[in-house]
Amino acid sequence: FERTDKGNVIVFGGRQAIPVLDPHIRYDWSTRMMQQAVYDGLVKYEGDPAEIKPWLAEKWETSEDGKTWTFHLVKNAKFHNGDPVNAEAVRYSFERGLKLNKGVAWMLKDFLAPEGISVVDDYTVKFELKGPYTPFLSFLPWWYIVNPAQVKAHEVDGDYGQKWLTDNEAGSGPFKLGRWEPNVLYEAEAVTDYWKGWPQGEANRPAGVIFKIIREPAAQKAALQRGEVDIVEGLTPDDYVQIARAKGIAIEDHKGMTTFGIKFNTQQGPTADINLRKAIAYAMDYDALIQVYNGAASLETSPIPDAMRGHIDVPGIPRKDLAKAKEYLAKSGYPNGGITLPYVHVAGLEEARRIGLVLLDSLKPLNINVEIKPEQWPNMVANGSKVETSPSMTSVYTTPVSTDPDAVAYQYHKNSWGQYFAMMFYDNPKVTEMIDKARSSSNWDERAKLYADIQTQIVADQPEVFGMLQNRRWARRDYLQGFQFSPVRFTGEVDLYPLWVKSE
Amino acid sequence: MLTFAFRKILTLLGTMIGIAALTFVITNIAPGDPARLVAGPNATEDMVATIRSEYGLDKSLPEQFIVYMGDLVRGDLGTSIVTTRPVLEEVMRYAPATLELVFVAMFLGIVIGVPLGMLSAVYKDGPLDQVTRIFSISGVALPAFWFGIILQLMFAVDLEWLPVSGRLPLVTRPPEFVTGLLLVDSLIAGKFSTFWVSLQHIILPAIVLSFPCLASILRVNRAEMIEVLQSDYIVAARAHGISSFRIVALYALKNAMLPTLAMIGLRFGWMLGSTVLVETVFDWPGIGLYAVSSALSSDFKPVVGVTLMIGFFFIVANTLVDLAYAWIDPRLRKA
Amino acid sequence: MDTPAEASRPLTFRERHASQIRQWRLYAHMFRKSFSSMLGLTLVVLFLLLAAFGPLIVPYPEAASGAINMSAKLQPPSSTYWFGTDEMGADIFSRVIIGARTSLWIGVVITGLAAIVGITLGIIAGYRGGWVRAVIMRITELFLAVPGLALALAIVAALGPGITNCVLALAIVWWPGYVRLVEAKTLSIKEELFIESARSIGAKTPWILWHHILPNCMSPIIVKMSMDMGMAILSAASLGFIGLGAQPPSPEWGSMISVARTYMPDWWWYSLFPGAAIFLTVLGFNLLGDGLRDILDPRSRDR
Amino acid sequence: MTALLDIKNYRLDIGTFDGPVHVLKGINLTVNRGDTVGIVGESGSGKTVLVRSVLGIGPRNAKVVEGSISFDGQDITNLPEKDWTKIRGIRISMIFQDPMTYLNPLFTVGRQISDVIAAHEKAAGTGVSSKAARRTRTEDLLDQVGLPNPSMLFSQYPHQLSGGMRQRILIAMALAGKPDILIADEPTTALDVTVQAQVLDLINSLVEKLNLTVIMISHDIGAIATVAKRCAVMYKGEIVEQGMTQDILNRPQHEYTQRLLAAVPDIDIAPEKVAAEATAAKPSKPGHLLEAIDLKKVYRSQSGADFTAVNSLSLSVKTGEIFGVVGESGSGKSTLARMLMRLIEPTSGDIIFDGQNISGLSGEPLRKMRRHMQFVFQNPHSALNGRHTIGDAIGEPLRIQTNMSRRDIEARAEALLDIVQLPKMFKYRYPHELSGGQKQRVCIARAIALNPRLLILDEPTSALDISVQAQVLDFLQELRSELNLTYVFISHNLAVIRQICDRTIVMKRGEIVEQGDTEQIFMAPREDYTKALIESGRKTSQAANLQV
Ligand SMILES: Nc1ncnc2c1ncn2[C@@H]1O[C@H](COP(=O)(O)OP(=O)(O)OP(=O)(O)O)[C@@H](O)[C@H]1O
Ligand SMILES: Nc1ncnc2c1ncn2[C@@H]1O[C@H](COP(=O)(O)OP(=O)(O)OP(=O)(O)O)[C@@H](O)[C@H]1O
Ligand SMILES: [Mg+2]
Ligand SMILES: [Mg+2]
Repeated sequence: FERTDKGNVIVFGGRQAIPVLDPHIRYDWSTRMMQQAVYDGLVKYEGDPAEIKPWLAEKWETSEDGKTWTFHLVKNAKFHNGDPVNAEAVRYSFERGLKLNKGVAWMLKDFLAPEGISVVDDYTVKFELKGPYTPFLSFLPWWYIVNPAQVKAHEVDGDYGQKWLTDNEAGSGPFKLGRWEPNVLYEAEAVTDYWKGWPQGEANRPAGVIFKIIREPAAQKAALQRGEVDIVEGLTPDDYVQIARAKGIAIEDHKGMTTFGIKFNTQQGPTADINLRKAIAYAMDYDALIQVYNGAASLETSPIPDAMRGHIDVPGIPRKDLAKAKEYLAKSGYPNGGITLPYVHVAGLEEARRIGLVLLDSLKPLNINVEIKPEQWPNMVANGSKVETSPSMTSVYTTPVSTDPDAVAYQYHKNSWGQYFAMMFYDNPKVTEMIDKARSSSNWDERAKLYADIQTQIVADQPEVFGMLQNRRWARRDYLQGFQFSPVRFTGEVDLYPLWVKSE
Repeated sequence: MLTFAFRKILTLLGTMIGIAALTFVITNIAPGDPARLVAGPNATEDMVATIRSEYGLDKSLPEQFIVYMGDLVRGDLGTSIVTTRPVLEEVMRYAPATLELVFVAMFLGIVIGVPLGMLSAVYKDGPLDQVTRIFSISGVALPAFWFGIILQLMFAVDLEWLPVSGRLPLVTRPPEFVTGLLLVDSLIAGKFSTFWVSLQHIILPAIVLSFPCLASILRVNRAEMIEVLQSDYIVAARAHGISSFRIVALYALKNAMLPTLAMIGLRFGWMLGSTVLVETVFDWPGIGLYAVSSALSSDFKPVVGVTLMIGFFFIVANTLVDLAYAWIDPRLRKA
Repeated sequence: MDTPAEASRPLTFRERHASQIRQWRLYAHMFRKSFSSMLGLTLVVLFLLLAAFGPLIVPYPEAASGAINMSAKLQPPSSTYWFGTDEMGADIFSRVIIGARTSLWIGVVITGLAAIVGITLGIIAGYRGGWVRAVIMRITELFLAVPGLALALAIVAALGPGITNCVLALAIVWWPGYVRLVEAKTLSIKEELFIESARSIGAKTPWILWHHILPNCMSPIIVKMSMDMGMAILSAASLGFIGLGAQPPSPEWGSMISVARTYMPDWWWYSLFPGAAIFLTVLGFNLLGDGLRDILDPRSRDR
Repeated sequence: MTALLDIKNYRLDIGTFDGPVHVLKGINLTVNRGDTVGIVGESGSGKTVLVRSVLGIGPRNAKVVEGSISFDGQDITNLPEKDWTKIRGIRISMIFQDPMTYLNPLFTVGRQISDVIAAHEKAAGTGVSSKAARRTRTEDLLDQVGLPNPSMLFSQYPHQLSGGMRQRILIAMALAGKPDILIADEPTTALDVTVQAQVLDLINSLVEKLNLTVIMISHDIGAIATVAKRCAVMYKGEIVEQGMTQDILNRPQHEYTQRLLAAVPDIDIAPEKVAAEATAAKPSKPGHLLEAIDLKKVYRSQSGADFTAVNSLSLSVKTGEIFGVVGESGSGKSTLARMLMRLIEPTSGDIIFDGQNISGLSGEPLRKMRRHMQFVFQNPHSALNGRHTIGDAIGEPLRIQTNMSRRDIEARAEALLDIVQLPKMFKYRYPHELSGGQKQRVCIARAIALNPRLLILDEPTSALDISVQAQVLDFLQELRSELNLTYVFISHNLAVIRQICDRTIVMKRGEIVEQGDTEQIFMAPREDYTKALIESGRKTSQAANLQV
C-alpha cells in the first residue's frame, strides 16, 4: 500500500483494464469492481452463500401477482456532489439502463418497460413488470443509481451522458474517482462521510484504493512480494501454490460459481451423436482437470453450481471410465474413432488451453484427435451463434449473474440459442417446458423439484462435458484485512468497501 | 523549396491514405464481431444490433470503408468500440509514452552504435571487431520479449535495482503535461525526483528496444566506414599527411554517416513496430500496448489508427533523414 | 605452347571448371578465416540436423504431440528431463528439439514466399520502369512505411491466431524488402553495358531478366535470405509470444515462451531453453548471412 | 650530394589467396634534386604500387622482400606510421589519377586544402595558424595552379567543378606542403584531350617556377615526353630501360619499348596499306548499306530542360567501307551509334538498313534485323556479364537467334575464338580472368557470331593500352577482309581514325560539321573546329612529341 498524508491507499493489482466505467454500458469484472466502489444499487450481494442485502432500498414489497415491486429508499443517502439519492434518481437510472439497451439491459428489458417505473413519493419507487418474474430481485444488485442532475448536465446530443460517464462518475458509493489513467491505473478516493458509514471503522478506513494494471503474472508476483501492491488476481494455479509459501502473503481461496464445460454442438457434426458425446465424457480425465488447478477446483456434480439454490448432485454424472467410453464409442457412428474434432477456447485463457491438452490426451485411447484452436472471444461468440458454424467442442466458462437457478437453467432453454453459453444448441422440449414453468412459479418447493428434474435430464443428454467449478483465488499481503468473499461476483472482482490495512 | 515541402506533404498524405486503406482492408477481411464483445456475454441480439448500428458496423464493408476514408480526410480516425472514445484522442494520449521510449532507445543506439562501429572498422578483423560482430548480431537475434523478461527478472525482481514495469511509481503524480514525455516534462516542471524515477523506469525497456537497433547501426556504420576508409579520397588525405585520428573521426565518419542515417530512419520505424512487444512486457502504456489489446479484442479502428500513426511518425522520421542527408551531402543540395 | 595433340585432348572436369573451383576455394578460405562465420555455420548446421533428425533422437517424442503427465509437471532440469518439464509435465528438451522443425518450416515458407514474390516484382519494376515501376514501388513503399510486425499483428488478429495464418501474415509483410533490394540492384545492372550488349544481339526481355539480371542480383539475395531465415523465425516467435502464433500442442518456441512467461521466475527453465533456442538459431542464420555477405558482396572484398 | 630518392633492388610481393604475387622485381631508381623522371609502362606493370610504396601507402598485404628505399639519406622502407607524418604530404606529395574520387565529396575545396595546411603546420611543430591565415594561403595556392576566382572556389564543393579544375585542386593540395618531391600518378588520364594539354602545361610551369623534383607516371608516352627529362620504362614489375627521355624515344633498346613506340599511331602519317585495301574492296560492292536521314535525339533532363544530343543528322555508309565518326567528348557519337542500332529510340528521323526502313521496327522483325548489324562497345570490361563464362558469352547470340544444338554452338564458339585468335581453353574462363585486349576480342567474337554485315564500333580501343590498341586495330582490319564486313568506327582519337577509316564525319554538339574522305579532311580541313581538333590531337599525339 501507499502511505499518503490522507492515510493508506490500498493497491489492487489486476490484469484487465477498465475502458468504460458507465454502469449501464459495461459490467465485466474489473469494471464492475470499480462501479461497485463508486456507485450504490438498491440492493447488494454480500456473503457466502450470497445474499441480497438492502442498500439504497431499506425495504421493499411485492404484490400478490408478483408483478409490482415497491422499494422504500433510505433517506440519508447522498450523491458525491451532495444531491440526495431520491426516487427520481432511481427511476431515471433504470430508465437510462433500459433505454440505452446495452450492458445490463438484457436482465430486465423483457419484463420491464421504462414506463413501468414510477415515482410514488420522494423516497418510494414502484416497478410494474409485464409479467411475474421471480428472479427480478436477484438482478437488481447489478443496476446502479446515477445522479440524474449530473448526467443531464453532461449530456451531448441526447446520449444520456454516455460520453461523460465513460471516465467520470455520478454515484453515491463509498468511493469517488481520483486519478484516471487509462491502461495504467485507476484511483478511487474514500468518501469521508459515506452515508452508510464504514464497516472497518473510520480510524481504519483507507484513504483510497488504486487499481493498478499489471498484465504479466511475473510482474504481479514481484510487485506483491515487494509490497508494491496489496492484493492481486489472476496468478497461475502454480503461482498460488508457490507464493503461498512466501512470508507475509495470504491466499484467499473460495469456492466459486463459475462453471466450466466443454460444450458440444449437439445439432451438427460428429457430436450430434449422443453416443460419441457420452464416449468423450467418459474418456475425459477429470482428475487432471483438478490438477490443472492444483486442487483448487471441484468437479461439477450437476449443471447448476453447488452454491446455487436448487442444486442437486446428479447421480451417475460421467467420471473417467475407459471401458464405458469404448462401449459408447462402439455404439456411435465412429466405432473406431479416427476423427479429428476441434476444441475451441478463448485465446489467452491459459487454463482452457491446458484443459484442451488434457482432452487431447484423454481422447487418444479412443483414437480421436483433438485440434486445439484458440479464438478471439468475439469470433468465438460469432461462430457459436449459429448451428452451422459452431465448432464440435468449445470450452466455456459461465458465471451466473444471480443466485437464482434460472440463471443457469435458462442456458439450456431453446430461447438461449445464439448466446455463447448455449453453443451446444441443446434442444429438449421437455426441459424447455420445465424451465418455463419454473421461472414463472413463485413457489420454491415446486421450483426445486422442477430444477432437480431439469438437472438430471440435462446430464442424461450430455450436451457438454461437465467440468469443474474453479475456486476464486487472490493473493494478498497478510496485513490487508476485511476481505469479504461472495460467490456471485465475477472472477477476480473484490468488494473494495470493507478492505483496510492493519499496520503493525 | 516551397514546392519541395508541398510535394513532401502531398506524398505523405498519399501514403497515409494508402496505409489506411491497406490496414482497413486487411483488418476487416475477418469475420470478427467486436460489437458482440462489448455488448457483454448475455446480450441479446437486438442489443448487439444497437451497438452495431451505433458504430456503423451494420453497413457493408465498402460502405464502411468510404465512411472511414471520409472521416480520415477530416482528421477523424473513428471511434474505438471498446473504449467508446475517438481513436485519435487515445492515440494522442498514448503516443508520447511510445515516443519517449523510442527516443531514449534511439539515443542509446546511436551513442553506443556509432563509436563501436567506427572502432571495429578501424580495427577490422581484430579481436575487438570479432567481439563487436558477435555482440551486434546477438542484438538482432535476441528475441526482445524474452530478453525483456530476463532483464526484468535480473534487475527488477532479483536485484531490485530498477522497477519492474510502468512509467512512474504509483503515487508519483505525472508532471504537468507539456510534451507528454515524462523526462522532459519533469525537467520543465523542475521536479528532479520525478525525472530520476522516470529515468529508472525507462532504462530497461529502452535497453531492450535499443539493442537490435544499436546492432544494426553498428553494422552499417562499420561496413560503411570500412568502405570509406578504402576509398580514394581517404588515401589521398593520408598521402597529404592528415592525421589518422582526424581522418577517421572527421572525414570518414561524415561520409559513413549517410547510410547510417538511412539505417537510423529505417530503424526508427522498426522500433515503433517493436514497441508492440516491449510495451507488452514492461506494461508501458504506449500505442503498442494499445494496439495489442485492441487487436486481441478485434477492435480494429484503433489498430488501423495506430498503424497509421506509426506510419506517420516513420515517414516524418524519414523525411528528417532526407533533410539531414541534404544537409550533410552538398551534392543533394541543389535547388 | 601446346602441341596440337595436347590442344585437342578433351579437358578434364577440373580444368574446365578451374575458375569455379578456385572461386569456391577462395570463398571457403575466407569463410574459414572468420570465427563468427564458422560459428554461424555450425549453429545453422546443428539446427538443420535437429530439424531433420530431432524426433528420432529425443527421449520423449510424444511430448511434441501433446502427451501429458500431470504428475511430473514443472520439474527442474535433471538427468531424466534435461531441460525440465512444463506445466503439463511434458519434457521441455524434447519439445525444444522438435521445435526446430517447426521453426525451419516457418523460416523456409516465409522467406521462400517473400523472396519469390519480391524478386519477381522487383525485377519487373526495375527493368520495366515507367508506370509499372511506379505502381509496384508505391505499393512496396506503402508496406515498408508500416513496421512489419505491427502490420503482421493486424493481419493475424484479423485472420485469427494459428501458425498458418501467422506464416501467411509474415509472408505478406516480408516481400517488400526483396522488391526494394532487387529493384535497386536491377536499376543499376540495367545500366551496365552487358545488358545493352545482350539487347544488341536481340535478346528478349525474359531472357535478359533470367540470364543477366537475376544472376547478378543473386549475392545480395542469398545474403538477405540467410538473414531473413533467422528474422522470420524470430518474428513468428514474437507473434507466438503475443499469443497469435503457433498453437498447442505444436512445439513452437515463441508460443512456448508465451506460456512460460507466466511461470517466471520460479520455473525459469521453462522460458530459458526455448528462448535460448530462438536466440541461437537466429544468431546462427545472421552470422552465416553476415559471413556470406563478406565473401559474396564484392564491395566489402579486398582481395 | 646524395640522391634525394634512392630505390635499391626493391622487391615487393603482395600476398593473395593464390600465394604471393611478385609485383615489383628488383627496382633500381635514383632521383636527384631537380630531376623530372617519367615512368612509363603498360597497365598493371607496377607503376602505382611502386610510387605508393615511396609514400608508405602501398597495398595492405604487401611485403618488402628485398631492397630499400631511402629518402634524403633516411631509410623509409619500413618506417613506422608516426614517423611518416613528417614526410608524407610535406616532403613527398602526390597527385592522383582520377580527380573526382580523390576529393572528399562532403567537404568544401577550401576546407580540404586548409586542413592539409593545418596538418602540415602541426607536423612541422610550428603551431597551427589561424583560420584566416590558412584561407589566404589556400587562395594563394589556388591562384598558383591557375584557377580563376579563388575566393569563390574556396567554399565550393568538388561536384561543382569540372575535371580539369579538380585536378588543379589536387595539385594545389600536393603543393601545400612545399614538397621536395611531387609524384604524379597518371594525372591526365581521366581528363579530356584539350584539358590534358593544359594540365601538362601547368605541371611544366610549376616545375620551372618552384624548381620541383617530379616523378610522373603515365602509360601515355607523349605525356611523359612533355614533362620528364629522364624516363624509366616498366614492364611486368621490372624497370627494363631507363635514361634520358630523348634517347629512349629515339633509340629504344628493350624489345617492349620498341613495341610500345611502334604501336603509337601517327596522326601525320597517311596510311597507305589500309587505304589501298579499302579501295580494293569498294568497287566490288557498290551501294549504301546504312543510311540515316534527319536523325534527332532529344534527352529530357530531370529538371525538365531539353537537351539535343543529336540534331538533324544524315549520313550514308557504303557497303564494305570503314566509316569514321570523330568528335570531342559529348558531341553525340555514342548516341548516334546507339540510334543506328536501334538500341535507343530516335526522337525523329529514319534509319535505312539495306534498303529497309528499320526505324519503325519492333519486336520480332527488329530482333531478326539485329542479326545483320552488331555493336562493339567502348568498355570491354563492363560489356561482358561477369557471371557468364566466355563460352557462354560467345554462344549467347547463337542461342538467342538460332536454334542450333548445344553441341553446334560449342563448336561454333570454339571456331569464333579461333577467329579472334584466342585459345579454345578460354571458353571456360570468366571475364575477370582476361586482360582488356582479350576481353575486347571476346566482344568482337560475340559480335561476329551471327555473321553480321555491319559492325558499329564505339571507341573499341580507348579503354586499352596503346600496345594493345595497335593489335586490336590490326586485327579488326584483318577481320574485315576475311568476313566482308562494313564498319562504322567511332573514336575521338584522330590518329586512329586516319589510320583506318575511308570516309569520316566530324561531329560537334550533335551535328556534322564536316565530312568527306578521311585523307581529304586531314590534309585540308575546311572548318575551324576540325582544324582545332587536329591541332590539339597533334599536340597530345605521342608521335608529335617524339620530334621534340
Ligand atoms: N592490393 C593488391 N592486391 C593484389 N594485387 C595487387 C594489389 N594492388 C596491385 N596489385 C597488382 O599489382 C600489379 C601492379 O599494379 P599497379 O596498380 O601498380 O599497376 P599500374 O602499373 O599502376 O597499372 P595502371 O596503369 O593500370 O594504373 C598488378 O598486377 C595488380 O594486379
Ligand atoms: N541518357 C541520357 N540522358 C541525358 N543526356 C544524355 C544521355 N546520354 C547521353 N546524354 C548526353 O548527350 C550528349 C552526347 O553523349 P554521347 O555519349 O553520345 O557523347 P560521345 O560523343 O559518345 O562522348 P564520349 O566521347 O565521352 O563517349 C552528352 O552531352 C551527354 O551528356
Ligand atoms: Mg596505376
Ligand atoms: Mg561515347
